[in-house]
Amino acid sequence: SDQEAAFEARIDADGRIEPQDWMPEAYRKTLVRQISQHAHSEIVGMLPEGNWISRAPSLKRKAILIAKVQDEGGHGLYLYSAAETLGTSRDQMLEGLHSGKAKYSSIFNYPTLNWADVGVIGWLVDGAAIMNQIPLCRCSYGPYSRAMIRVCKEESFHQRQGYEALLVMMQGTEAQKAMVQDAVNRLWWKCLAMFGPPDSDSPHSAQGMRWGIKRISNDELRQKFIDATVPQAKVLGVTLPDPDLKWNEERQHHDYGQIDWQEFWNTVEGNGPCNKERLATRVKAHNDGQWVRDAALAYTRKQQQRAQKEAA
Amino acid sequence: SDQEAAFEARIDADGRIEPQDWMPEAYRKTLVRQISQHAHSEIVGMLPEGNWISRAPSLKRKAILIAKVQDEGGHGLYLYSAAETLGTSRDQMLEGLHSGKAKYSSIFNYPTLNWADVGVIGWLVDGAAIMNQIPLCRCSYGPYSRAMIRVCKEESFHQRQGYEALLVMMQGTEAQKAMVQDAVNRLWWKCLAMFGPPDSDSPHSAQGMRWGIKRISNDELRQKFIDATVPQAKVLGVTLPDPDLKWNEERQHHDYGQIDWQEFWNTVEGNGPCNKERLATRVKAHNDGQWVRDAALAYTRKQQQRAQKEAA
Amino acid sequence: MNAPVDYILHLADNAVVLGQRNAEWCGHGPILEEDIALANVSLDHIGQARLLYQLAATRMGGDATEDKLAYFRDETQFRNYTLLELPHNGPLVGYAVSDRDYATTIVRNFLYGALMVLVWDALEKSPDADLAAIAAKSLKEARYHLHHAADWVVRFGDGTEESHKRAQAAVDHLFPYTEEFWTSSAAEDAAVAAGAGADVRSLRAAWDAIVNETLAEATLVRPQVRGYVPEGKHGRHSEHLGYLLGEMQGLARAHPGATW
Amino acid sequence: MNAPVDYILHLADNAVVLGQRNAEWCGHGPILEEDIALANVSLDHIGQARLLYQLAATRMGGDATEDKLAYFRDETQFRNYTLLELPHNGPLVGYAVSDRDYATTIVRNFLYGALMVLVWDALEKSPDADLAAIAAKSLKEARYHLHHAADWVVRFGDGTEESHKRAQAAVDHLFPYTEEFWTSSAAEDAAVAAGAGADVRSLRAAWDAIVNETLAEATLVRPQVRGYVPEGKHGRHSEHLGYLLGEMQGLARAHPGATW
Repeated sequence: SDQEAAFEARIDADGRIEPQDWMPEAYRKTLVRQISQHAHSEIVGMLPEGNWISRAPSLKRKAILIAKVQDEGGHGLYLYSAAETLGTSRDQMLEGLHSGKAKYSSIFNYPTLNWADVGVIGWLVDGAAIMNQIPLCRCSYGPYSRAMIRVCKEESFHQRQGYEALLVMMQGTEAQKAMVQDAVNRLWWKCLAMFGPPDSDSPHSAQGMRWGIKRISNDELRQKFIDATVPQAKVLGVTLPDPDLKWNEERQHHDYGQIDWQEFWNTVEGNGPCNKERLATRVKAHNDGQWVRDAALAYTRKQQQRAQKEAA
Repeated sequence: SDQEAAFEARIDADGRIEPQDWMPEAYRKTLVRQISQHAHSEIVGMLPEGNWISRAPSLKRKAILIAKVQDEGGHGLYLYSAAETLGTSRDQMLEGLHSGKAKYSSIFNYPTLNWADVGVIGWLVDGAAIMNQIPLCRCSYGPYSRAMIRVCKEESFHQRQGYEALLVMMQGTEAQKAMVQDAVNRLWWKCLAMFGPPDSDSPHSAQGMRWGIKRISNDELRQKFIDATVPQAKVLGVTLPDPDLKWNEERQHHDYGQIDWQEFWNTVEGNGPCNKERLATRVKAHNDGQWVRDAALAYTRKQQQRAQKEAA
Repeated sequence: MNAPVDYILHLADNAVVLGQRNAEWCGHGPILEEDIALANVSLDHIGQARLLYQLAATRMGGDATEDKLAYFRDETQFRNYTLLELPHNGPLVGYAVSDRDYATTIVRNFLYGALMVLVWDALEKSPDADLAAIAAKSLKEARYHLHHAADWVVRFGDGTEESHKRAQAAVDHLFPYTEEFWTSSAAEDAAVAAGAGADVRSLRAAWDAIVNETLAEATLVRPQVRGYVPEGKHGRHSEHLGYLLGEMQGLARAHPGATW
Repeated sequence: MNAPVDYILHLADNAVVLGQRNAEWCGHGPILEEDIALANVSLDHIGQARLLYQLAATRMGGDATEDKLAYFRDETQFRNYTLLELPHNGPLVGYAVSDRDYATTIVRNFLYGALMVLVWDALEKSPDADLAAIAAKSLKEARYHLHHAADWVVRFGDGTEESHKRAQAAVDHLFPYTEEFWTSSAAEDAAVAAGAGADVRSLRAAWDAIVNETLAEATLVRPQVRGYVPEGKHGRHSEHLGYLLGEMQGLARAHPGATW
């Protein structure tokens, strides 16, 4: 069709598709799935870090952490808005999350077990997320690409804050250093898995590349992340828990060990250490909040009726 | 009537009235009120001390405290049983507590604010309770008098334990000593009020004396308590927070200052610092436990039906 | 002409304790926008607390710091209103677990916010220039907090039957704790005497007006209050503050020499 | 022939953590008799923990004491099963407040009790005479705990529709955590190698029999379990233990030199 041709031409020219533009159903569906999954990740991602707000060891760190978790809520908000431009309501998306149909980033199904986890999430988890997300700033769908520009900017700020917090801890007591190393040991491999399965096993990538929704392959991004992180770890003074990790002069990249994909899929399928807790917590918050949302709606309706009466 | 004469004769002879014996309605009512009030006090009294179980500073003290709070539950249990012999069910009594109709000892409407409160409750609150209760071991109603013998024995043990815990703290750090003094400061006057209003204002006493339900007046008991406590406080090394407290050679008793009866009545009437919390907590525990009690009942019925079917 | 340190600590403790409480909603709010709003309110309070503790620490000298004051003072040294340390539910003892009730959270923020717009407004004119500067910043925040909370009080009161019931229960539960606002404390008296503090009792009529107007719009009834008056600002708290501080201070205290 | 200290600590940590959890019902039980029963179960566990920590402290020598081991070890040093540190509710993150669910409490006590009657029975015959003596005492207690919990599991499962639903939900929630029982740890392997510990994996069939029989009587379904296996006994816990220990250890740690 003409519409289809126009769409394809726009994509080929690296132009932006906007909400009012015609788009193929598959493109729309893929985007809704990806954007809502991303939004859910922001919302669920508030929980592992939120776990340490009440116990933050200084007021400065407490304020930074609250602000960070708040930013994640904000990201969720504008990602839900971006997805809504594709004709899916926030309620529909939440229903997908709460019923377990929609996914979110598996990294948030691991527990935060010491204060350094907060810093390591900033440094490594947000770092990996940024690697994944920067290409999306050039994504073909306008609202998503604009949302991602804002998200990436704030995430970079969080990453630097996380790294800075770890630097301070690594200059501190033995106990503080041990916390950082413990957190890195637990989270490193999970971060590498965040880039998704190896390119050889990755199902959606080809079409996503074609549509400019995905622009760099999983393995390429993973390699980029590792290469960027190794020198940062050295400066920090932590050991990345991979005996196979070393510079390959020939490839001009770091070699690295085997990721435990079985564990990854276990967690993706809902059987990680915290999947049930994270989801049940979101569902409970939503259900507990029903009366609040009902009240707001009822009040708005009453106000409208009163306004109509006065007008009449 | 003959019954009445027999009852009066038994009372006069300092004999015991038993459940199957005839008794005047007023006697029955007074006893139910007093025994259930006492049972409620045990149950509500579990809360202020229970507040410190999770935070007890040593495993030994934790075990002692759990055992003590458990004993209070036990006292509640046999006091409810004693009251049930008078034809009132535990459910009826709990309904009285939960609706606010029945009272419990006002002392439990004050908060426990540091660990020493646990020791001071043992030493002073249980001490005052024992003073009040020892005469009841000779109460005219058999089941109540027998229950009180058991209660008093265990309370004396608790009192010694509380005092011993304070002795250890008073030989400890400055912070520990300060905790003990702080707890004594907050609780001393409330304990004096536990003996009830001055004899001049005390409404039920005359009839209670006649029936052998009450045997010593409020003021006499209060004086006895003060005289017993002053030397204990000296050994402990704490100051009782009453500048007027001093030995009166002539009376051969200690003089003491004015009790704040307005504050006492405030609390009795439901407006003390913790009345609402204590009561709401009991109501919540009861309501939350409804499904458990329902399940037990349903299971018992099913078992009975099965037994009947097999028999048939 | 400077406000006494104890007075600044009273203001700081109020801010940090309520900041801590409001942050407990983070990730658990009834709607994403409220999750963000509550985090914002919390952040403002933590920010106020930091400035106030810093000011107090500077004036105390020695090795006092913002974090020493927030993390290494015991319960009896905290001078916050009892109202602010209560958990987000109805009247239940500290170790009776219960869900968070958003009505309680909002009504508390409303009752305290109505006070603080007046207190900061008065302190903005304090001759204690440092305190006046903090007040000027905090006043803007308090206005937003009050606005946010009052909006919801009205929605709850004039919303559904259930929201009305919950809001009225929260009002009934929390109102008695506001009596503490109007009692005197040595720190406040000294601040007023120095001409540097706000005389809270002189603000009572204005507070009543704000509160009564919103309650009326919300069709909620202001309860009669009598009996016990809380004494948190004298360091005698409810059973709840111990749990709150235990959680807040635990990690910092486990590493007394550490920098974070 | 003595059991290694790490193994004794694993047993002690199990006991103290579950003792702490069960005591949280004190004053809040569904019926007075259960309040008392749960306190009793808790008391038994605290008693077991004391004996085990005392034994460990004696063998460690130096300044180790029962309370140093219980109060001054950090989360990563605790070697209890993750199952035992979970709060009394369904799957919720640590800072999501929720009410206590008695079904969760009872099902946990049942699953752990079924294990411990077997473990203590094996340890009663240990050549480590001190440990054997503790086991003999603990076995009697564990039998009561199992009996008490199993009775309620049956009542819940075969009681009302609601109690059945709650019991099944608790079983579904908690069962995956029992997988940790059957994994190996250095401390357990060393104890078994020394001939002084119980080889838990050899008890699996017996545990299955106890559990399956009661679940069948209760008309409850044993869920399929796969995926993540908890690692509490390796010192990698859930997000819940930090809160539990923070509350339990806070006061003792605030007064490090004190005697109580």
